[in-house]
Amino acid sequence: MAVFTLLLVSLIVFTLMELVPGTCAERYLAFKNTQGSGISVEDIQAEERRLGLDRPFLVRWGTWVGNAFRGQFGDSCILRLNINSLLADKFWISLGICLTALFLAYLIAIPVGIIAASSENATLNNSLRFISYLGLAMPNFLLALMIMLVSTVVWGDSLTGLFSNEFRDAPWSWDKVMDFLGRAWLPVFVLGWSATAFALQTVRALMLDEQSKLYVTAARARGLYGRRLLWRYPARHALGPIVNSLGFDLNRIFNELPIVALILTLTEAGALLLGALAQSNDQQLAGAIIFLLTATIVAVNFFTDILLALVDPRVRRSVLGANA
Amino acid sequence: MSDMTDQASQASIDQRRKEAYFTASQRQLIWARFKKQRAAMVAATILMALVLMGVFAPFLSPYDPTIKGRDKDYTNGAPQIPQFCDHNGCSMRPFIYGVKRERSIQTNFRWVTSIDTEDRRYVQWFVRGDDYRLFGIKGNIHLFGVDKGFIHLFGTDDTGKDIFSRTLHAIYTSLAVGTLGVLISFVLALIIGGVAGYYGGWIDGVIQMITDAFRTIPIIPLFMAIAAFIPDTWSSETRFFFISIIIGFINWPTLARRVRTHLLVERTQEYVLAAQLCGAGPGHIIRRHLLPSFTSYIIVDLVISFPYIVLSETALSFIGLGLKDPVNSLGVLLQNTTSADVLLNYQWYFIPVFFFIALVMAFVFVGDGLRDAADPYGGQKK
Amino acid sequence: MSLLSVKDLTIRFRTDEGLITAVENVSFDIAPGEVLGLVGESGSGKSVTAKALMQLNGGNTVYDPASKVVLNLPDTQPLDILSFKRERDMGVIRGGAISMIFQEPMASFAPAITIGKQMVEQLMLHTDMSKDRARKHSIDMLDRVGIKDPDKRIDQYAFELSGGMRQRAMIAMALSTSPKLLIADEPTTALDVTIQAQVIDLMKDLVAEFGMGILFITHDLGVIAQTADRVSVMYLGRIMETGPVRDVIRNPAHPYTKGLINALPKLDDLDAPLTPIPGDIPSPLERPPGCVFHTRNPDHVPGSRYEREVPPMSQVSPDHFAALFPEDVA
Amino acid sequence: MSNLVTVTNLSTHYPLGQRFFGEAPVLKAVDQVSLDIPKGSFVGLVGESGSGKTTLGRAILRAAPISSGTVRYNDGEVDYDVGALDKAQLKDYRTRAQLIFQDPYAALSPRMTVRDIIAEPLEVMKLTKSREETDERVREIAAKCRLNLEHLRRFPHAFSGGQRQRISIARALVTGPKFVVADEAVAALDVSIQADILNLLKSLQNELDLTFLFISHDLSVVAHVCDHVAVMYHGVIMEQNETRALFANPQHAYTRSLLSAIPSLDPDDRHRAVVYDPTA
Repeated sequence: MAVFTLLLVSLIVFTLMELVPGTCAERYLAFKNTQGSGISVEDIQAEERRLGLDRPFLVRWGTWVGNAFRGQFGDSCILRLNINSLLADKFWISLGICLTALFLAYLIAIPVGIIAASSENATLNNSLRFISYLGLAMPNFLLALMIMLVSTVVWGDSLTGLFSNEFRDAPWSWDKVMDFLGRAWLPVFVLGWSATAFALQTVRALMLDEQSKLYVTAARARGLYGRRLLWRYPARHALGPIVNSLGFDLNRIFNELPIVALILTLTEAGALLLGALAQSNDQQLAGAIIFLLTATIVAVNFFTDILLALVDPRVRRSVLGANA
Repeated sequence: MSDMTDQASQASIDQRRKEAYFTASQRQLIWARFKKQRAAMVAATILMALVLMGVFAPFLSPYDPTIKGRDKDYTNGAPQIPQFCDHNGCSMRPFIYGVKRERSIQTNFRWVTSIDTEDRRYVQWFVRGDDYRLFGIKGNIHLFGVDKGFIHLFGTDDTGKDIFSRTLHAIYTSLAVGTLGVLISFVLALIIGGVAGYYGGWIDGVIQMITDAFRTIPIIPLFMAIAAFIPDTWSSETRFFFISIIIGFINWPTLARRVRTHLLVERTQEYVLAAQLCGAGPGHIIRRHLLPSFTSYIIVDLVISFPYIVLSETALSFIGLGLKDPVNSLGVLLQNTTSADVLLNYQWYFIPVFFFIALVMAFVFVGDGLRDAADPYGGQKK
Repeated sequence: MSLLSVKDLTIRFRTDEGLITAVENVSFDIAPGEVLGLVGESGSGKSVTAKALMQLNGGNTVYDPASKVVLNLPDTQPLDILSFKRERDMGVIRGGAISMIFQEPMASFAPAITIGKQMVEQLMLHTDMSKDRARKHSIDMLDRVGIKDPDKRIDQYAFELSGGMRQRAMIAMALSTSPKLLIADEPTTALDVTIQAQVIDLMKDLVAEFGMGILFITHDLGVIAQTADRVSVMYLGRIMETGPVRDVIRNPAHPYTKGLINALPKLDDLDAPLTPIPGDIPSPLERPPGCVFHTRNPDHVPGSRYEREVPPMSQVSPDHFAALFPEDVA
Repeated sequence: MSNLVTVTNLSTHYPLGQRFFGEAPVLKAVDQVSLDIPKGSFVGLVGESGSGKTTLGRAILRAAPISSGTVRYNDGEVDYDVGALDKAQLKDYRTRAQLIFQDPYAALSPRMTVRDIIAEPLEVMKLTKSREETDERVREIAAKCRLNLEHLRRFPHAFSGGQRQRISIARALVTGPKFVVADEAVAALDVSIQADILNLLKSLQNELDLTFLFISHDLSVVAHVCDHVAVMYHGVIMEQNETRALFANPQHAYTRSLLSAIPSLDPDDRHRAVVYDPTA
């Protein structure tokens, strides 16, 4: 199932990449042109043959997907570098940042959402609602901007980038890691900000829904109360849908990543994508990045499905069949 | 005796009130419930004000928001707040001060703007100014202006464009992109979700799979990829439509799922079977029963999706892939705030940010209020 | 001394349409080992009354300050239930001294927790049993309510059992802590007739065995006739008639009770006409003044004091009372 | 007396989900059922949940699939094989056979006024020529169902269960059907209202010359209104007979179990229910 989704997604992505005017060959040679070497129509055709661009659409898609599943994305169109080596660290770092943001968002949202849903304190509820709406309404690039500007004014360092200058190209070392951590909190915070607002909404709505169910009243009628009741009954049953929403939340974070990356001039995948697109029209690279991002989400969805089956016997039963 | 008539009239008022409740359509009931939510009502008022400001932007704003309406003598100028009194005494008519721009040896040969407190410029109502079209009608009357020179309530930007005028026009553009985007995604959602929900079975299964696949792709990076290929030669209108279409595409899977779920639930309701047993065909059932049964939910969904659409537009414009100057959208205005220089020296660039936040928040609150009001179980919640 | 004593219970709900009265001046007593039936149609407030005994109504509930619900347990001071403000205080009573079974057994078990875990949890909360003993006791209880293979069933989830089985498990759980009072809120309504009959038989056996007091709530007079010792008939939040079940069913005094019995199809006389009670149950927004039933009473004389004054509970025979003015008690 | 509806060996099977391996199991909702419904009769169909009584009733109206067997409808004017109707015939059949639902809350479109709900069958099937004629018919049938004519402008949310059921009945009868399936028509109603609706159905039967298939889980209700009763269990009819005969002398063990399960109104008659064991 997960593989199938991925195939479908790759087809969509690949088709859209193809729809973009101009082929890789044309673009590379046009790029070369600007560098002073004269290129003719024959050169383009030769280059297209060399890259296999003259083959039918489906064959090219098949090859691309086949390679992609093996983790081979070929060479970048313009930079002529292997995409794998181009992405490597950068992809993992950005993935790490996104996942951390997601993790932190839920770490905050779950307890706060549960408390908000179970509390009858109107002031608390309204203020939480307001804060989370503010989180929704204030796009995180604005937030990033504000923090950056403030820090520029206060510390004279814009906190942009993931590494200080002296570490940017240095090999990994303890100091570099510390430096990284010292700077990574900002993108994590910015990305986590709206993710938390979203997660808070989800958790609160789900909890309210569960709490109105009869089994909670029945559990109260058996003498359970307070935190014990809350965590064992509604919270536990709301967990399933929360887990279910993880994949799509990651999607949302990925959506915001390039924008935040742009402001904070992070050189990881998102900004690379932007660069690939905006400056050099590099569809090979863009396709690889989107494929990787989607594959991550599919993988997260796959794991949440398994997790869900572990948490909820009803799901387990429908997955394993009635006899299990 | 009068006591009796009092009672009688009281009873008849009660009776009329009850009758009004009983004959109230679903829409009236939702409105009645919506009215009780203070936060949502405040948000709705703000939203209405913003929408009106957007729609009547050409009339309300004193100048053309593009380079045509620039004030060459007041670039990066601070906001000018009309006042009634100063050290020279008060006036019935609000006024602002005139500005002088000069370059001399004293200023190190840089342009320096100074305020001349002796030069009062009085605010005028309904002044003639730049030409504009509103609902296809040509006009050049603006709500206010000053008798000589320019007035900039929110200051000007680096080319002297009036930020107040730009903000109003930007609200209009953002709303227009949003509306168009919502419409596009809604049409897509209605067709795709409608087919899935009405037919169910394997058709539904296949459509669901495709929708889910679409939901998995991080759409903004993907469309950044596409938007990057917009030729610079495109006119601003083409760009506008293209961005709207992209935004419509971003939003359809969520809406399509809602449409499908509503349809799947409503399709099995007994009143649908009752209509079928009356010999009603699918067309009649969809028109008379299914659509009315969930229009209110769909409207709520649309309102709720609006802020995300505005946000998407802003985000795309912000990174320079969406709308660009001279078209004015909130995203374009926010983009202007990116430099540290702005924070340090020209804080008034941030004024549109507040309008943007207010717009999105108003939408979120109104959507939330509508959702509560349309919830059939809302009234029964204990 | 009675086990439970309810006095002048008045319950209102805050809603969008204003304060709605759900229960008004309801009083009754339950002796140890006695089954009190509470009959009423929809909107009569019987479930609200039941939930009030354990303070289970939602946050928008307003209890009238004059309302008293007193639980008399052996060896302790009388407990004024409505005076408990903290969940912690109620926790001791709920599931311990008073247990409740609900109309929908499916919805009253948490779907993702096994039946056994929920039973053990309750036992450990209210008794000092060890986990193993609690589990053994639970299996024993499941066996006693007639569930086959109780040691297997205990590790199953509610959705894996049939409807009748679930209700049995619910009863087993409710009785596992040996409560002094059992509140059964329409325990058989959602079940098929044959299953209903089995559950009723089971409850009769359990009353004989455990000897707890039961408040049995239903809309079905037949079920009451089969299970209760005494019955109270409710209409629109008020008690219309109360007394020993034989007296009330054979010699109903209140026109509402009479109407209910006449409206019921009876198997032993197929030719008897069915006489409906005229009119419809008014919505809670339009509670009639005076006697709430006067708008539907076929024998109502327009202009009589029932339109304005609330009739008192008048004695019909020893232990048998009806909400009528004394001159109307035949 | 001729039969209005004749059901012969009718089966309705539903596939139970999809399986990757092996044949998909089927649910035999109705299995080889034969039932005669004489003209002008009030036939009761009794069974517990899952007995297939609702499916049978809907299959007769062609609102549930017919897997095998036939349903014949013959009112003297037309003679239909219900399983093999063409489009025009089906439309005509819809005016002749109608359904009353159990849940008076789910069966009425919440966004339509009572007048529109009742008028819908007329408008859909174009049985009336003008709006005045439609309104005339609606008022006529509403009066017969004892609905307050001033209430026709109201929406369903303004009505109580009993009133809603009367609206539901008016809608079913507005086209002048000969045959009506009442599916648990009183199950969701309070006792005091239930008798009212039962009496209404009875009087409408006499007045409009209707034939009823009355589906219910409640034997005592069926005993009071029906002249024939069929008892259904797991998709099969166990026993059918004239009402008095069936109650006086139940033949099938399941019928006896059902009868004994009805709680008696006599507090002194506290017998235990007979448990039916299908394997015995």
